[in-house]
Amino acid sequence: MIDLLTIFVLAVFVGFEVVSKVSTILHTPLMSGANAIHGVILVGAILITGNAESALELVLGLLAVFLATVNVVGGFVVTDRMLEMFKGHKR
Amino acid sequence: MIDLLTIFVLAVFVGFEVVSKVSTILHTPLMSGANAIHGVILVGAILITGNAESALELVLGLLAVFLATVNVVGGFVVTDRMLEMFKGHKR
Amino acid sequence: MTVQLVYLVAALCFILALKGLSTPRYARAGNLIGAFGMAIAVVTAYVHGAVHNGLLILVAMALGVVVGIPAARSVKMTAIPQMVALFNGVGGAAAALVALAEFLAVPTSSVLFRVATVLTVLIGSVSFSGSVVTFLKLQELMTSRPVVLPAGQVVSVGVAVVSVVLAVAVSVFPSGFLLVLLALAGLALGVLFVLPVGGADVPIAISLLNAFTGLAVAASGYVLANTLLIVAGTLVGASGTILTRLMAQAMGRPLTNILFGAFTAPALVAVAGEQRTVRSGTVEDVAILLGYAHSVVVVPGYGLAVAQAQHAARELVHLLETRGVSVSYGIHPVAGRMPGHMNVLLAEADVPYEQLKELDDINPGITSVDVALVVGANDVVNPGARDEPSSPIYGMPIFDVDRARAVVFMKRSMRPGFAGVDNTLLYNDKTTLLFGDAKDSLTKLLAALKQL
Amino acid sequence: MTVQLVYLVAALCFILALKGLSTPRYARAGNLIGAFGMAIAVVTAYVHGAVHNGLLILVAMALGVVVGIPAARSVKMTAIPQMVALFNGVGGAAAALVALAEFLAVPTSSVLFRVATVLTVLIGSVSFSGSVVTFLKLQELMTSRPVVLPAGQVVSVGVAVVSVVLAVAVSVFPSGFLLVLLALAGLALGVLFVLPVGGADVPIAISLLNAFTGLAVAASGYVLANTLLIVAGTLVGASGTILTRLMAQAMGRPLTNILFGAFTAPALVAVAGEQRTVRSGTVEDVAILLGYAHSVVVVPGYGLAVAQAQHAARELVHLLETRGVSVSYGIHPVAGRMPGHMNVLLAEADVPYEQLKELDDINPGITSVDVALVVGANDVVNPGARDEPSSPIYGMPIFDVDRARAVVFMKRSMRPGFAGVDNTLLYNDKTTLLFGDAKDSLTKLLAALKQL
Ligand SMILES: NC(=O)c1ccc[n+]([C@@H]2O[C@H](COP(=O)([O-])OP(=O)(O)OC[C@H]3O[C@@H](n4cnc5c(N)ncnc54)[C@H](OP(=O)(O)O)[C@@H]3O)[C@@H](O)[C@H]2O)c1
Ligand SMILES: NC(=O)c1ccc[n+]([C@@H]2O[C@H](COP(=O)([O-])OP(=O)(O)OC[C@H]3O[C@@H](n4cnc5c(N)ncnc54)[C@H](OP(=O)(O)O)[C@@H]3O)[C@@H](O)[C@H]2O)c1
Repeated sequence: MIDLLTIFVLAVFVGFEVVSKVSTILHTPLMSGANAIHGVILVGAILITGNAESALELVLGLLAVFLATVNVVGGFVVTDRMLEMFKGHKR
Repeated sequence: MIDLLTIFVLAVFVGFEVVSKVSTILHTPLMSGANAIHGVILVGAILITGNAESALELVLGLLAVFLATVNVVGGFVVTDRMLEMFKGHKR
Repeated sequence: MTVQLVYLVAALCFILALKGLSTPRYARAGNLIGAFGMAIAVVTAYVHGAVHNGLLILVAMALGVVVGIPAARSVKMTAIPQMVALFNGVGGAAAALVALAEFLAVPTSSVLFRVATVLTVLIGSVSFSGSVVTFLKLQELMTSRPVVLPAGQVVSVGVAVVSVVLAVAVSVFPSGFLLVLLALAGLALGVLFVLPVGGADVPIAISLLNAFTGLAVAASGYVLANTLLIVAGTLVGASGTILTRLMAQAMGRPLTNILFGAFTAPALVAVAGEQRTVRSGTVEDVAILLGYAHSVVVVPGYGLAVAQAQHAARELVHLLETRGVSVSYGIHPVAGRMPGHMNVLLAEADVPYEQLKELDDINPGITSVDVALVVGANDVVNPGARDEPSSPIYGMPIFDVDRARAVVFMKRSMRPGFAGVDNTLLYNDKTTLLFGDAKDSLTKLLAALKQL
Repeated sequence: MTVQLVYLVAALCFILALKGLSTPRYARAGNLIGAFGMAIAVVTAYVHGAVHNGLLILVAMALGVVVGIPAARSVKMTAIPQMVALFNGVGGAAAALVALAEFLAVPTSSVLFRVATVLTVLIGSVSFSGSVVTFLKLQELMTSRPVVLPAGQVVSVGVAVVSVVLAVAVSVFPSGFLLVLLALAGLALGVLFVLPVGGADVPIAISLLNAFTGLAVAASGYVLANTLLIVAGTLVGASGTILTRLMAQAMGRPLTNILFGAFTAPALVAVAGEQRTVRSGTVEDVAILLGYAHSVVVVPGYGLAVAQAQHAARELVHLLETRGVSVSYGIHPVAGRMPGHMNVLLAEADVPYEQLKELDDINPGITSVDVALVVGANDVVNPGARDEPSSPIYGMPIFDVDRARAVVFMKRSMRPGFAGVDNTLLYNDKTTLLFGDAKDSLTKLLAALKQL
């Protein structure tokens, strides 16, 4: 439990530090990239659904899997599309 | 176990990120400040000695307590002395 | 053990992804590393955790792919904000559903577990409904002006109190029914939170909701005792919070004012400007002005995005360059619908990255610029932000185009910009107004220039 | 649980301490926060963990305080590097002892545990003996030149191999005897590692050993399953690594060259310069030169630190200023015995922070400087580093004092600086040499100036 809390605190610092010096140019792709990352809830959704015992759980779980997949796939693809455009123009 | 590894990895990132942009002016105090922090081994030394069961353990533990205390106390005091001098001169 | 190791590697990938995304050079690689981490985590979860219902899960994922990829592929670059909002919303909903399902499966665990469940459900539903409302606003399926309900503040506070009470209740007596009520309260709260946020501030709300979803995912990580969810969710939560603050700073306004401004701000009425004279020019006038200039700065704004005039602008600039005019774009950090949005739009229109200049590149040399061409921008060139302490946007850095030799405004009317503040520059002697939709005007201008 | 919470808070304090120490503004507060975190962690460990031997522990701590505080209080600012080295060494030793004691108590635990033990003991002893040697070098209890033993490289590699074999052996068969052997091998390794490192490079070695101690502490955290030790040790390990790299960068040399340079570099022989003429001046000449200048830049170096001439330099500058000369100090990042060391020394002599200028502040305006007064510095003003790609220090940024109107060097002889590279600037027509100990020369100069 306390280990998880430690992990949480450290992750907060990593998140703060990593993002705190980014230039405004990249705000939009960074937002959408971070957006894709929280789609990792898909892992949780799969684990829940894979162990679902009632029909209700199963339905909720499958819905979560579907939604999380949209988040993950859409997030990474849209970010990549944006960044691809940026890339062509740099030295 | 894996939690401890996760903590390790995150702490590596925090350490890297926090220090990576420091100006050369502060290298010396930063080095000595970090030096003081690893004196936290004092906590380990106290725990070991407090549970020592053989005389050998006790001697090793007490030696560790003594050395670690020197590290902690000396480290923080010397860093503070340095920084105090800096401080007087800034707006 | 190996499963946990894979999750650790995935977490590492996510950190590297965020690091990469903060430097232009490695941004794309960073995103790919993130996608890689996600892929290994999902495959591992499936192989190891999908004890039952394996096929159904695959089907649900396939459906998600079928919906997500085409949406992400086909979305116009001007519509990125609403797309991000939607993806964010579904993520929040997924987190809430996961916590709900887990609670139904094992309702009788420890208090800490229930607290984490309650947080996930509450934050996840706020994030979901809030994101849906931002989507509706940006997609113009509803008004993008701030909506202040009658007694809005009272209602919001009321719903918030109810949520807190329900949250405490569920933490103490595990009850599925109360948890569902809490989810409903969260949905209401999300709507109430976003309604009063006005059009151009919506991106900030999205960014904040993004951070919320991250926190919901982190909390669900406690529920499932899954370190990967904790690390990834927290990363997104923390970076989203910082990003939100950076955006607010780029707009020169405190965050509270952006989110709750509509409740407290005196309704801004644009000072009627009709008494004062403005000079409106013809397309030909402007063509001559531009065609014989030495140096031109183009300042695009929200209106350019709305009119989707980025390609027309690129062509105009190109034509001017072939005539020997030196042209650069002045990109304001908050021009457009989202911070950094103009960069994306112009990059899409194949404008070379090097032509995009920031405030500090343009302003020092502005006095030697012959023409500043303001396309669908307004607030970001309003001298009031610099000179009038009483102005609501005072303090926001602007392009000092009023110090250029001449200014051309392309807009449709005399209406003020997003901030609702009148722009004295419109009445300046230096200024020529070219009324009309930005794309139309640019196209006509192109034609006229070719005649020169 | 509460104990763990205190440890978590302490870990947080350490992170904040490092963050603070990286910004001049919050450095002192940061250090105090770190000390606070340490205090609560130690008190908690004592209250909760000192089941037996409580009194003995207190006595040992009291002894540590009695030794540590006076040492830290009385050390001269020029001797900071060796003090840091000593504190670092005792920390490493403590870590090794803790792991040793724990191993004696519970030798039969898992392999992972033994690996962590082995790492702690090995790294801790390397750090201890290495630090002791750096101390001896810096305190000039032994030569500060690189010491290359006969067949030194072979011996080092041999000891390293033995250490690895012992480490693997202990990880497989738990044996206290082998572990003690490993500790001895580590001690030898530390000595062999630092011996070939030359005088001014020693700070880099200290910084690296600092990172090592951090890692040893982190490994001991695994041994004791204590998260605080893991977090704090890793933080120090990571930040120490980065700091070491930053220092090497500031010197413009790769780290491997600094640490192992003595083995591989062709022994540098300073080109005998006697054929070429130098102009050596009297104190009075230099006093006139300085007294009637408009602007002067003082570039202090290693020699100023050795001569402890910082107070004399401050007085000289003060006198010049009362005469209306505008004076600033040019502080090179690696001037002195330690990166940033000159700043500390001059701050100690009450030189206002604002007068300390970096490379980028001085170089652009250097051509309008009347006199550059180089006090015990050499390499950091050697034009060869800028102009001669064949020079061993090529690439290190320097103060371009050769572009000032006149240069005065204060040094004791024609010997080259630390890098052993001849400095053509000494033979330049612009240059006046004032031979002698820096403190003596400055004091005489002061007297002469007062006569003007
Ligand atoms: N980018 C962000 O992230 C962000 C986030 C939150 C808030 N904001 C705020 O949004 C504002 C952005 O400033 P801005 O200068 O880009 O925009 P603005 O001040 O809102 O002005 C946009 C101008 O474009 C004109 N326009 C709209 N549609 C048009 C069309 N189809 N063709 C031609 N003109 C059109 C409008 O005038 P007409 O109606 O007369 O045509 C309006 O004056 C700032 O106040 C900023 O603080 C930005
Ligand atoms: N600061 C760091 O962290 C660090 C770390 C590693 C390496 N280094 C290296 O150390 C060097 C530092 O450059 P630097 O210009 O400061 O020093 P330097 O190049 O080593 O020159 C110091 C000069 O001071 C003179 N000197 C010594 N004792 C003196 C005394 N008592 N009175 C007057 N003069 C005295 C010496 O000449 P005489 O013998 O003729 O008097 C010598 O030429 C660079 O090569 C740098 O790369 C620095």
